[in-house]
Amino acid sequence: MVGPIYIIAVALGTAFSLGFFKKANVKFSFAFMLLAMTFMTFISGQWLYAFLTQQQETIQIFTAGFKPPFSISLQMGFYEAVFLSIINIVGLLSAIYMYDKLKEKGVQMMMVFVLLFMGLNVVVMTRDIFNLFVFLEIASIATAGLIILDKSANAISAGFKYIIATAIISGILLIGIIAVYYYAESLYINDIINSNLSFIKGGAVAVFLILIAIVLELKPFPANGWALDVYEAAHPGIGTIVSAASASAVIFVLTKILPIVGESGYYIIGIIGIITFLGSNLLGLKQNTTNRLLGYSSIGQIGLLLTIIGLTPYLGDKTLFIAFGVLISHALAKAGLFWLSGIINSKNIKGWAAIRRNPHLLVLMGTFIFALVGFPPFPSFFAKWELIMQLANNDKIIWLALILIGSFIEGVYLFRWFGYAIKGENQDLPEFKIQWNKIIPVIIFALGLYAIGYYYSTLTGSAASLNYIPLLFILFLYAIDFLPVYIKNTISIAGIGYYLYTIYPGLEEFNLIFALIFLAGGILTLLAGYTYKGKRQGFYPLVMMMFAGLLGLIEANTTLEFFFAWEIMTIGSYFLIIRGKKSMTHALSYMLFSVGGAYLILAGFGLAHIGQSSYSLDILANVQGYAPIIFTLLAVGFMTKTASIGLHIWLPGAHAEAESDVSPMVSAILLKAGVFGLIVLMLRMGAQSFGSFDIYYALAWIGAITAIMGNMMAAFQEDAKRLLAYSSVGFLGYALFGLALMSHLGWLAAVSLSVIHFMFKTLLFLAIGGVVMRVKTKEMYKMGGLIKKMPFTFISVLMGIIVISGVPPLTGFGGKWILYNAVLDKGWFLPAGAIFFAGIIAFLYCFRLIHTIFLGQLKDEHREVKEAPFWMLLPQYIILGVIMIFSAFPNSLLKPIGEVIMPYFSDGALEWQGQLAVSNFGYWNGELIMYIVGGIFVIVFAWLWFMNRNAQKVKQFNIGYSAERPSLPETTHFAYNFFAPYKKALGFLVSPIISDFWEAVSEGIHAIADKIRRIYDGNAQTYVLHIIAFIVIFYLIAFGGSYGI
Amino acid sequence: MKEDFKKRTVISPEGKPIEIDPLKDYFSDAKPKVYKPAHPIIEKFANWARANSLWVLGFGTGCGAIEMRPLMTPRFDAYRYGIQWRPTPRQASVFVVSGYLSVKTLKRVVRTYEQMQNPKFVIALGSCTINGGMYWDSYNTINRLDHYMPVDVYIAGCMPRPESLLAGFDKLKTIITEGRGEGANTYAEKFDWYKANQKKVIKDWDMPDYNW
Amino acid sequence: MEFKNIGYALLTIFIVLNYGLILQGVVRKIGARVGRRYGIRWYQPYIDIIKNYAKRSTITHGVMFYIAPVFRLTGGIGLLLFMPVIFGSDIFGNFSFAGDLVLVLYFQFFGILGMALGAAESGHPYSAIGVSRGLSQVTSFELPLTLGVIAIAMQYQTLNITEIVAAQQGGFMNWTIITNPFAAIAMLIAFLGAMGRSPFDVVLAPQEIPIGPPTEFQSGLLGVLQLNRAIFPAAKLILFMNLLFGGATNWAELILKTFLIYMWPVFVGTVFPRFRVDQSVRWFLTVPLIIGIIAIILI
Amino acid sequence: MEKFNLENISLVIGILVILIGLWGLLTQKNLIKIIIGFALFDTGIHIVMVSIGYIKNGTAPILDNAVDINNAANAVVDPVPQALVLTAIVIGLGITALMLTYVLKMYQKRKSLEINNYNDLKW
Repeated sequence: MVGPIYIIAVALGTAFSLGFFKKANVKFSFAFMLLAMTFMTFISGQWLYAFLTQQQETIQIFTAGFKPPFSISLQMGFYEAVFLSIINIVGLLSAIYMYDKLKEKGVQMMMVFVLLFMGLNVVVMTRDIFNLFVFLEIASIATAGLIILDKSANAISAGFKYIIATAIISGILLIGIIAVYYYAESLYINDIINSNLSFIKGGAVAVFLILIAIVLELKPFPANGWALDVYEAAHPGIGTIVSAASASAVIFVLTKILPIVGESGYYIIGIIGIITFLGSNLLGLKQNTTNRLLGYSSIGQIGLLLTIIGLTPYLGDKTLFIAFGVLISHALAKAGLFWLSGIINSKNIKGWAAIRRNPHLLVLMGTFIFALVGFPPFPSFFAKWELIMQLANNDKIIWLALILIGSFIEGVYLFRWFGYAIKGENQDLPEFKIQWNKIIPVIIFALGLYAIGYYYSTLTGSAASLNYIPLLFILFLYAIDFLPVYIKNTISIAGIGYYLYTIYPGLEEFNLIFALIFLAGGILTLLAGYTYKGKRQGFYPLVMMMFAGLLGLIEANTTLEFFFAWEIMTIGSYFLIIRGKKSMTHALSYMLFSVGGAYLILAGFGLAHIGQSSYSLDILANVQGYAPIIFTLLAVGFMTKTASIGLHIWLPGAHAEAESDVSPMVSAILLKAGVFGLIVLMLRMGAQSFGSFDIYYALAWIGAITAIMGNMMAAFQEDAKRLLAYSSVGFLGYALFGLALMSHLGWLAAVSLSVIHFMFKTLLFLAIGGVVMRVKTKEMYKMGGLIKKMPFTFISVLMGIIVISGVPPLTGFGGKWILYNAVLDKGWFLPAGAIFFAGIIAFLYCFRLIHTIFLGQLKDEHREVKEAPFWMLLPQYIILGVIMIFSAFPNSLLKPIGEVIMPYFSDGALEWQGQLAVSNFGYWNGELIMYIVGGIFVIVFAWLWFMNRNAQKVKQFNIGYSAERPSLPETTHFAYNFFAPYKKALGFLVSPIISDFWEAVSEGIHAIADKIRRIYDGNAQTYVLHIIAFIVIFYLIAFGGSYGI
Repeated sequence: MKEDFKKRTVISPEGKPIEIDPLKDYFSDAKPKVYKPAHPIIEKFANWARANSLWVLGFGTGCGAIEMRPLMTPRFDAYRYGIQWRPTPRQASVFVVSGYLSVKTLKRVVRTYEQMQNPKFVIALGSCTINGGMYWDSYNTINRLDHYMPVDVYIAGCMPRPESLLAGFDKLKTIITEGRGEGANTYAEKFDWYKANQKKVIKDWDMPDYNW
Repeated sequence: MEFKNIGYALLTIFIVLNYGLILQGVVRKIGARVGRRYGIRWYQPYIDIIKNYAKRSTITHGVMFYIAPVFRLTGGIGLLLFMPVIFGSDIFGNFSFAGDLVLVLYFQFFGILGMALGAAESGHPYSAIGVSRGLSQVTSFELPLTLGVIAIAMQYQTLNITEIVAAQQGGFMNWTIITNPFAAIAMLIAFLGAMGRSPFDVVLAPQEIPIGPPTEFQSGLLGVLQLNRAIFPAAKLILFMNLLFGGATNWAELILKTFLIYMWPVFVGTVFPRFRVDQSVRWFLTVPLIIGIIAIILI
Repeated sequence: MEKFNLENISLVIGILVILIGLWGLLTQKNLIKIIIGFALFDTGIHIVMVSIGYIKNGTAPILDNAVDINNAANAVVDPVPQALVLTAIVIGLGITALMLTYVLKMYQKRKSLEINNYNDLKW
């Protein structure tokens, strides 16, 4: 095996010999340098491999043949190997990436480049504290040397700030080192550790100085303006090195130093870390400059790492797992993003819209962004999961909360940026071309993230059972993305169908019901996909990702599986939503609510895990304290998906702007995930209250208010799909209310309403989607009279709205009837009154929907509109058939659901006598009602037909119009602001208080961020002042009350 | 012709231009039909009902309109004779044209008359509808209403008092019960003649021949 | 269910239809008398219906337009038949075994929605405006009504109308209006809205939007609607009689009680002019709602 | 007068030089003066280092006749800080040189030595 010392030898040798090459021979020099970098990578990789596969012992290398402290010693252990591998791979790929720049600047730059990595390598390996200083300085100087080679004035002034700041920091470090030497009389780290300096009066200060200097090298908030400027101005390749390689090295140094400080150092590191994490991410909110934003994010991630290191005493042996997961995700993702930024060449994040010219680049960018925020299947996901679990287990609730808040804020700006990339405006976009040397490193890192993510999941004990088969299927679909739609559609349907077939025997109870909703619904909505022509790039992997997530929820047995599936589903649905038109802001708010909700769920699972050894979902059934809080956290988390009032503002836009066949997926199917979550939660946790305050009663009210507000807002929409979206909000309010009743009938109502909602909302969204496809507008008042052009669609919508409104004889009434009985059983009358009020308000939007689109006056432009495509109609009519069966034979739907609920709630179950349902209060015979109503209808119709069989058909303007006649369909169609008087009377109820509230929160935070970031005034002296102030403040914190850190 | 009724080209959502001819596309151009009376026994019963359920559409063209209102008041109370007011031509069976008709108004009157359902009856109120009355030589009013639509009952006077109106309604009832109230069929039978008359005075004819 | 039920049902429909028509005539007569007129003949509604059926021509705007009256009448007849009309009578219990109070409450909307759809197909803006107003008003008076119904259902621990009536037997002191006055008042105020008479006649509003939704209906189509205008209010009266006033054990009692109940909206309607739509909507959500909430709290 | 011995005096002077350097670094607006401030700061550190390694009455850490080999550890000043100082001086030199290069480049770009002219990047 090649000794690690050769890394230094090779690097130095290369750097010197490069000087002999002539400038003309730049290509050769580059190859030479690359060879050296490869060799360095090879050495570190070789050691890593040895540590991983063989029982390799940690080795010490003594220079000059003496043992320390009389010589400088290097150490090569497992961790060193890991860090060196990361650093050297980053270095190698950076070199490839920066080929143009290196070639342009010639051998000088190559020399500096190699020296920089030599410095970082030694920094990792050395066990001598002064040697550490020297090589840190070499690295700093080399970095500054790289920056100065840039032409732009900004880069140079940033470099100047950088070198001033690092010089001051190294001065502090030097003082610290000499002081430590004074007390410990050794520069060998192991000796210093043994001398327990923290307990000596001056020694503590000495150690503090070293510690703070190393921390300052990590650019803690707010003493980091100098680094931000470098990130912003320097070549992205340099940004990568500073962010990924240098930071990794210094983090490693910190872990080396910490034993010197002793236990008490962790505390201060933790505080610095969390402040950095929160502060840096907060300020990131206001950034529009790509590289500066990445800088803030980098610093934030390092802050998180510091926090994790600071929390070591609580995380125990998981620390390494967590820290490394965060670090590797950060290093790879940040490097990837910096490199991408070099390809796209857009200073402003809005310019990133250019990236979508190449969808594969978009996939890469997405990979990095999701890895940074901590989505599965990336290592950061598992790390974050472990972190939260451990923190909860140790009762570190505040830390847990702060970390989640910080992560959330990071998600905000990262996803905003990503949103611009996918959906930003298409104007004045920078041109870019992709060079192979630039793209290959990016691809390698993206693949690396997946690979390490997979590897990580095998390390997480409880993640071993994660089901990767659906994800492989997604990968397969991505691979065949070049095929036409109908092939991919067929494959997708077959895939879902086959999967359903395989898992069907194992399903029972609620899992079965929801599996059918998710998967059968998936098949139905996918049928509509045959309508589309061409390739529909990227659609199918995303759809499958959402369904894979939904499936995962069904199959989940552990909290980790559940959360994993939840996040996968979120990713899939996010992309589906953002595919729609004008969907940027909606997708962002969807994502933010989802991420926020997911963090609440994570926190809930974490708290539930306290004192438990298993991760089974059943731990929710016997949580050890915090029960109401856990319940609330999880319930609110799930309610972000069911879009309960207050958390609903993402929904209307997201659903309305989605494509025709995506809307039913996200509205009819996806929302049920929240319901499923609530069911899982409530079944296990049972009744919960804060003292005497019953949480379920609050949920019932939330459900009721959601229903009223959702329905009322639906009534005031002009946009058909928005109307349907709000209708979903309202309907899930009923479901929530039903669940909150916690009785047999309540659950029967909730579950059957969920099933019914799935059916009619799919029906309606497909029908309206078909209309929108034909008339190319969603504004209802621009349509009208389409019944004559699209009669089949009309029938769908007609049946759909009859079901929504709950009018007998169709199946919607069943839900209403059960709900009535449930309420009487339970005794919550006031929220019940509100629920039924909401039910009546549903009439408003139902009528509006069908009237303004299908009835009234046909418009000029639509005189030649055709019926919706066959493949849109087919699923609708399948659903219609099922609805009719359920309507005539309600027990075919309700009885099985009732049996599922029976084991949990047996009181007050319905008694079935054929199709006659009997409750404690009343009875209902759906079949008979169908016959009676049908019979009367037929008789009356026959009578009318007999009387008026030869009625004269007239056209749309043949109306009694006060002796005048209409002149334009537009002015005759009463549609715009249809419920104007109602709005006048009750419109104040739907004034956008909630969106105003969220907007105010968002604006407030942004304003604060904007104020705070003014401390970075761009002056090197200010930055130095920050550094000094930082030292002083943390000195006071460390030595404030007591003596010693 | 009004701008809105001229032919126009619009662009369909698919981007195809569509030719719109409002008069053809938005109005039914079917001709009125003659409806044969049913079997005499049924017809007699029906006529009794028609006579006793006179749903009035008042067309207040001139000063005569003011004389109709008192019929609803306690003093005259036409309701007791089965006379009721109806706000829409679709449901009314008696069309009361009250007073002089300018050419412009005639157009509206014709349209309204045609929108009523067979059988329908017309009461012309005041001298102006008989011979033009004090407007007999006006350049802009028509003189005889029954050149333009079949009139069942004329009520003379300038203006006729409500009592005369009641008498007129009474007369109409008699006509209907006797089965002579076939104005609608007459109109359909002599449709061409009526149209010719109407078009003679209405120069800017911009509607289909029959307004359903 | 046997075939004789159908015969009984037809008998009920026949009786109620006639009763409804006469009631209509009589009520208008009363209205006229209040205005010091003679008013129409009491049998005028019959003549009007015959007249409309005797119209020879009909126009139609489309399928929905054509079958809207069918929906409407089906709604009316269904509402009637899903209730026990005469308490304790097998013959006039009709199809009340098919569903309970909830069915009746929701079945009201069957006709309303069907009619709304047909009216809208006529393309007449007044129809759509009328529907918009009607639905707006329905939402607001349903709230006190629902609260009242819940209160009553809790009072009698059942949703079965027959049982509710049975519980009120044995003297007027057992009637809901006495035993549960707040619920009854809330429901009776909601009843004003349900009957659509002044001041809540925002839907038809002849002077503003010439009779609103049915503005395009004529001839036989209008005739079907008129049949419904006879049956539907009668059915609603019977519902409220059953819920609040102890039901009826024979037709005489039914006629007396429903007639007196009908006087309530008639008197109110004679005295008050029409509300604006928004006023009406708001009004139902003030006093009646508060009464309804009191009824709920007092359960 | 124990405190006024050589190493303490040099230590205090060293710290004073550090502070003066910092003061210059923070208050001067001229880039060159800032660099001079840094150089002072650096030099101060070097003085501090040397004074920390000084052993009273010790001689230079060269093993020759002047030092008894057996008692060398007590007789000579600690050699390590001196070695460190040498390295530190070299590094300081490197940094200073680099800073000056930067200033040169900056001056070429903007023709200004005023630090406030280089605040374009901020926030």
